[in-house]
Amino acid sequence: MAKIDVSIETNDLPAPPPKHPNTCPSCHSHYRDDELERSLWVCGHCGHHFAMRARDRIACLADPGSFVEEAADLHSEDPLGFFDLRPYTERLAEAEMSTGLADAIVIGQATLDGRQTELAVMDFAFMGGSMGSVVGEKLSRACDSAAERGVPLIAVTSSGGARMQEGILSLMQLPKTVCAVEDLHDAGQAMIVVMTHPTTAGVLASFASLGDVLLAEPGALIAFTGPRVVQQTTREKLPDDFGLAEQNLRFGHLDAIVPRPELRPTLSRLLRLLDAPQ
Amino acid sequence: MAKIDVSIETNDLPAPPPKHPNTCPSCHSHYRDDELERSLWVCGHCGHHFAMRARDRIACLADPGSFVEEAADLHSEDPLGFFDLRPYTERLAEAEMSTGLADAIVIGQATLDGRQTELAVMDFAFMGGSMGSVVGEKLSRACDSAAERGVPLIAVTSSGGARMQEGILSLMQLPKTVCAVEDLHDAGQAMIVVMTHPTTAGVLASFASLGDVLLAEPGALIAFTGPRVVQQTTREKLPDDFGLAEQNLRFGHLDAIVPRPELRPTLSRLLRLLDAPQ
Amino acid sequence: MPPSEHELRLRERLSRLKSLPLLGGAKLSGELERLQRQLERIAAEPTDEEIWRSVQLARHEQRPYTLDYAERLLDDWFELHGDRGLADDGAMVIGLGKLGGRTVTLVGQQKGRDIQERTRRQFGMPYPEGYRKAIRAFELAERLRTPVVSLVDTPGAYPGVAAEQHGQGGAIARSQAAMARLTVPTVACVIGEGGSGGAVAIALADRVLMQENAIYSVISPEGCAAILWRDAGQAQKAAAAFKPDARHCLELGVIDGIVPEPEGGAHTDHDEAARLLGESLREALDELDGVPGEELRRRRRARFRSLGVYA
Amino acid sequence: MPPSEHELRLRERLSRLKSLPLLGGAKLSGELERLQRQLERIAAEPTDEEIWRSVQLARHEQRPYTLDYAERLLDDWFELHGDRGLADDGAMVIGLGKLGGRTVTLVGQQKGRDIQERTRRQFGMPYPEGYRKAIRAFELAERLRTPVVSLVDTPGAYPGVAAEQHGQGGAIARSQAAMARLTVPTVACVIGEGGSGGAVAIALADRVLMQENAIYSVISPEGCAAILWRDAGQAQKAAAAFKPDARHCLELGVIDGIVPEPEGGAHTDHDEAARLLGESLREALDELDGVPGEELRRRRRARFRSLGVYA
Ligand SMILES: [Zn+2]
Ligand SMILES: [Zn+2]
Repeated sequence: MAKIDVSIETNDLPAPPPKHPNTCPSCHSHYRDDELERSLWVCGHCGHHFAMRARDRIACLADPGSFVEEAADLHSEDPLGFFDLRPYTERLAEAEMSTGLADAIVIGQATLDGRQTELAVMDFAFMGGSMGSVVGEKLSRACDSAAERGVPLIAVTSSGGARMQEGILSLMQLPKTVCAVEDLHDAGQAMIVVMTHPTTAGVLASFASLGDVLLAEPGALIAFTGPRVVQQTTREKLPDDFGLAEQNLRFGHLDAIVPRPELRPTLSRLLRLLDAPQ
Repeated sequence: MAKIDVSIETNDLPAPPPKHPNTCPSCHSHYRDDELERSLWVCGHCGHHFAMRARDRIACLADPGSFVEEAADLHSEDPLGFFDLRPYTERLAEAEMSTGLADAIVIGQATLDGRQTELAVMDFAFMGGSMGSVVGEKLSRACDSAAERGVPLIAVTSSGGARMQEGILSLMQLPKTVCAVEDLHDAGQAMIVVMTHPTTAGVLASFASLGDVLLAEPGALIAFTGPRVVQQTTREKLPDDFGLAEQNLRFGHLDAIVPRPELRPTLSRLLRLLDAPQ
Repeated sequence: MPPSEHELRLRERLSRLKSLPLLGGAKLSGELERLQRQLERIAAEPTDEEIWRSVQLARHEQRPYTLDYAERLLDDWFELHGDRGLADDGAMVIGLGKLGGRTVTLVGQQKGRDIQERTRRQFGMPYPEGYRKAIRAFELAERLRTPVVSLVDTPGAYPGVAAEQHGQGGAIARSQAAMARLTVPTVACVIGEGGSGGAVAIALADRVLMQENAIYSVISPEGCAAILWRDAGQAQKAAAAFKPDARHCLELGVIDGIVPEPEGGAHTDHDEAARLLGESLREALDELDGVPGEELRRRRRARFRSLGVYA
Repeated sequence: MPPSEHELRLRERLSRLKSLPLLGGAKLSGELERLQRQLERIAAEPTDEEIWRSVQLARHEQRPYTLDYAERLLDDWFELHGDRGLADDGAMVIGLGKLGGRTVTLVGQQKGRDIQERTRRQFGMPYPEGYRKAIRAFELAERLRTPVVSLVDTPGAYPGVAAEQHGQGGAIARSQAAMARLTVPTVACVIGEGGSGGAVAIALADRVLMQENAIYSVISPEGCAAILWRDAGQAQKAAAAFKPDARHCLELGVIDGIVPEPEGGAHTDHDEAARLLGESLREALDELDGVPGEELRRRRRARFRSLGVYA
């Protein structure tokens, strides 16, 4: 038992893709692209929340035209010359090609219902939202930008954990982002975290858990160790809702579960609360 | 259920007295006074810790001749003109007569193995060690004396809870002593608490739990709500060691259980640790 | 009984207000009226029957609870959940909201209205998890620099096996300690039952208020009677002896002011009860405005450290 | 590979020391010898076999654990217990002791020597309760103004149903945050397995050291192999790829120094291993002496915020 590593869930995630990305894995309803977009990628039949790309998320949250991206050109290096079945550099290039993103997070300034904020939005499509040097650095810069501008940070997480191809440096993104959030807090600014499916391992065990307000989307897996590894390691029988947002709320780890259509008004309300003259 | 008060355990404590105070309630061994004194009031047969009077405790802990009592002449008033089956003033006078103490706590300066410290020792024999205005005030003054002299405070607790004859003012001794301990901490000084049988209700829910190091004597009842009230209120089946020091240690609420003969060397060690140049 | 210090202060303030040209208009004349009302109430020592009526009204099943006030008093009210450790205790409510344009962190005990909700909220008796949830809210308030409004309404902390195992005494102590450390303004109001350690756990505030018919006590009348008279039926006698009513608490310096209720009690008109409570809370916060955090903390501790009567 | 910055710094320091008149006598010449040894070790890039040997030695069943060091290094060692909430996690040890006359707060993971102790200590894998116990120790150290010494030795945080329900991820995050807030000097040393989040939870320190044969990694070699090669048997290959050994961690700037072990590994001579560790810890604490608390914290955060490689 002592020999099984437990902190990385990349292997568990994502669930095997359904036949078609527009088919609901829960009720098997099928949607056209424009239907999904109009419904904020929520299944109209069963309420399943489809994964949402970072740019779509930003478009849904930021006032039109208000988003000013920061640090867009940061790219991962390959500090270890890492090579498993394929070189890390090749995996990076492929992810960039397929997602149009330089790494698994997008940060920038925006307004939401006219209120200034900083956004940091992860994208699971880029190597499972894994946190390497670029994710850590950009999240940290988002903290600094929020602190300097005196506005709250909204972080939307989606991650399978640390990016193991960067070895120990990926682990160091945990304390790095923790320090960045502490600096943000010392500057008197708040962080609101929106955990989406999945938020696990290193991201959960660092900045994501340090939000002043922790929100989650319905059905999101939120776990340090995912169900498969827990099952394999301990042979315990898992509760039905093991690791889901709903269980996390019951056990006191979340402030609220917010269905996607209510997310924007909820964040708007929180920004009003955080904006008030003291 | 909502109507049953749960925070005062005076009624539960002490356990019905044995035939003779020198008879061990656990194994029924009987001792002469001088035997008990030599064994630090610990049953040589079964290890039961008899209740220990405040002055005896101080004599065991302080270097001979080093104890300088403080605030010895503080006496309770009777703010409510409280009268139950008998007037509170009469109960006070009787307690003073039978114990030779002005109230349920003795405080003062002392050295222990040559190291300066402040002692605050409760005495269960004075109205069940209940905390009224005098206990609260003297504990607070002990905090101030320790802070001013730059020495740690050692508090030995033994209490059935708040002194209800002083009404709401007895409850106010909880926040009062909490504030005193916070002032002590802000002055950079530590508090070591030794919980002896019983440490319950208001004392446990205030200064006693705020010690930097929490020690307890074996078998001491340490509970906010004692077993009888829990049983009556919830009809739950109680674990065998419900509320005892041993259960508290297991559940993470104590640093160590220290048998009485080891208490002085343990405190001496802790004073050495707290004394060290930083 | 000679006039209490508080009464003297009130009288002085009243005469000062009366001699002022009424430039402040409505606000000032409202103030006058309020003080006059308060004075009349305090002037008369409550009878044993009045004390017992407070006990009954404080526990009235239709009395407004914390969430009733949150919804009425706070704009953009947003409830937060969980202790970040083990549970989300339904007997303790925390959240953010705007009180007259000022964002505050609310902490309060919560009873249930029907039997299902009562069970879910343990009749307003928090577990240690509830006090840890409160501590989290205090720490959040400190970080966000919002004042804390604390509404006290509990028969006491929950008395159960798990509650003891999870450290009920320590949790109550640490909740008070967390409040003693705050450098943001804090106002507590007992809005129903202020039952013992479980109540004071969230009442170590810069200003402590009580609603007119709330009670604040070291033990319930029934518990006191059972212990001292060996007969829980003597509750009314016990209440008369230990005086848990607002007027006596004010007399003893335990609270700073009494919040008026609608005629007949808060349960008769939730909206009006909320309005009156909101007025008092805002006034208390206004008084604390501009006091530096360290000074707030120093005064808060000094206030509690002064409580007690001895010779 | 060109010499690393650390190597350059070492070389410079070495030549400075060599040119000094040896007034310091034994201490200085010991220093010289130590640096020389360290330099030799760093100069050579470890082979894949050497990396794998570190993995094996880091996990050696006779390797000294936290309590073995506490007993040998700390005068008046006094173990503290409990998280003040729910449990006393045996996989996390905290306590007070004197290291060379200076009281320190020790925090460290603890494996078990025999099967019974291993079970009791969950093979060194803490529950959230263990991390809360560590947080309590950090807060105690801040209050008592003692430095923190943190010894890292865990395969990872415990992966179980209750651990998840009790908030494993949040506990690890908050343990790091607690360290990031400290204004007392902090030194961490990986003394065996530094397994992922469960390890870094207590390693956000001013100085981070590793014993010569310790490993520090984002995932175990077996886990990495299972995920990337789809074959846990490829662990040796995985270790060679992600380089969890001390020399590579030093190279990457993740650690500040390597603590030498006795020839053959720490398990061959616990006393000597403790002596060498104690020397390094004291040296690290000496370096931090006199730095104001706020400055320590600022530098600590800046240090961790600088980690990462990107373009
Ligand atoms: Zn569906
Ligand atoms: Zn015996």
